[in-house]
Amino acid sequence: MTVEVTFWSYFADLAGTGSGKFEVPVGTPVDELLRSVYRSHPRLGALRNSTLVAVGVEYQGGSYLLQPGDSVSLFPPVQGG
Amino acid sequence: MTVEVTFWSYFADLAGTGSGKFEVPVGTPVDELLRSVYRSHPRLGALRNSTLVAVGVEYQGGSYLLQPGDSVSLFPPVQGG
Amino acid sequence: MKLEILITTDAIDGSALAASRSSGPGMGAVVHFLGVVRGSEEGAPIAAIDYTAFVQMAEAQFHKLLEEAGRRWPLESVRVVHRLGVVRVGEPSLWMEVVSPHRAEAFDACRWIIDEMKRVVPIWKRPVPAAS
Amino acid sequence: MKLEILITTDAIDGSALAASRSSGPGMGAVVHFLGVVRGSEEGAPIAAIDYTAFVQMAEAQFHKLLEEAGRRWPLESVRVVHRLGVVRVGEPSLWMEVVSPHRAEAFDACRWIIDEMKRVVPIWKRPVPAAS
Repeated sequence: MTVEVTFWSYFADLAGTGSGKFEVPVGTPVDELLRSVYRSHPRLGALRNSTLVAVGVEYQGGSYLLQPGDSVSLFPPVQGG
Repeated sequence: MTVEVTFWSYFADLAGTGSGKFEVPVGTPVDELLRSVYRSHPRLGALRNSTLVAVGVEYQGGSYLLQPGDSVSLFPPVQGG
Repeated sequence: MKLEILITTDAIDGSALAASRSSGPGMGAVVHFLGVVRGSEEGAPIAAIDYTAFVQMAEAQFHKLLEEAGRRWPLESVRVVHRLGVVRVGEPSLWMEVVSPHRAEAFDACRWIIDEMKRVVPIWKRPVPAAS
Repeated sequence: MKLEILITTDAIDGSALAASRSSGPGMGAVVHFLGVVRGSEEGAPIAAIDYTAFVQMAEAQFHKLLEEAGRRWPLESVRVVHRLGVVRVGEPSLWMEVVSPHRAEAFDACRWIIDEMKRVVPIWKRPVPAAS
């Protein structure tokens, strides 16, 4: 299946794009998707320790198993207020 | 000298008046003035443990020595807000 | 620190007061507190609270409190309005504004001022029972 | 509990928002917080902050936070407005209102929501340097 990954805030600048599409099998853990993302966008990989991951509008950990229709967001620490 | 004592809030109801004048020597401690007040207004004396005392616009303890021009206020615990 | 104290029988208009805030570039946080008269007092329904005060002393004690708050926290401005007379249920009796560089000190100072006010500022309340 | 969340590029009018408060007889305390853009960021003078957000997720995360606050404290109403886009120095980027029976829970809930917001609501800021 195709998973759309969106890069928010300065992650879009580092990736050189606001989003990307990645092919993974149904049930792939988020961690494995991220390895593909970081191969395509190594400047994001350098920030992996401070990266927040959401599937849809909820935060998810690396062990979340991706399902058809899931969209993934990667972003830096939030700073509202 | 004459000291004017003002009764605030329901202390005025208990005293039956908003204020009273008391004759004391210059340098009389507040505690001694209060004994005169309570002789005239025994219903106030019953509340002495929860009574707040001010001289002018400042709180004072019983050992404060009254000076000419001082005005004294007696009132129950405050409840603003 | 800017400091304003108003003890008044006029109704408190929190939004008009909020609109009159002056502003400096070092301000990051504004906290407003409104104390509103609730519909019951010690379990019994009430129509209003009638506030009285020893006004001159209340102003002096508020002034001391606000000055002390300004020594404890880096505040830019504190404004306090306390209403006297009959304040009906749902209407505010107290309005307070604290402005500071960061939010922690604005919240801390605002709470401290209210707590201390309830200890030292000579204002009293008398519940007005609801008409039966 | 009444709950309102608005994420908008429109300017925040704190006094208009305060005026639109609805009122119930159980309310005793209203706390407003305004977060205002300060004139410097990490020591350097700035003209503004440009806020961006993952809006759909920000709304969802705010909603979860406010619901959780309503479970932790007996709140009557929580309203939050966060501005996006370029917010100039001295203008508010965040407005929040918490209404509750007593002041302690209004203060506690308001601070908790702001602290949690800064942890989970996907909004980011970019300082706009002051023109030299």
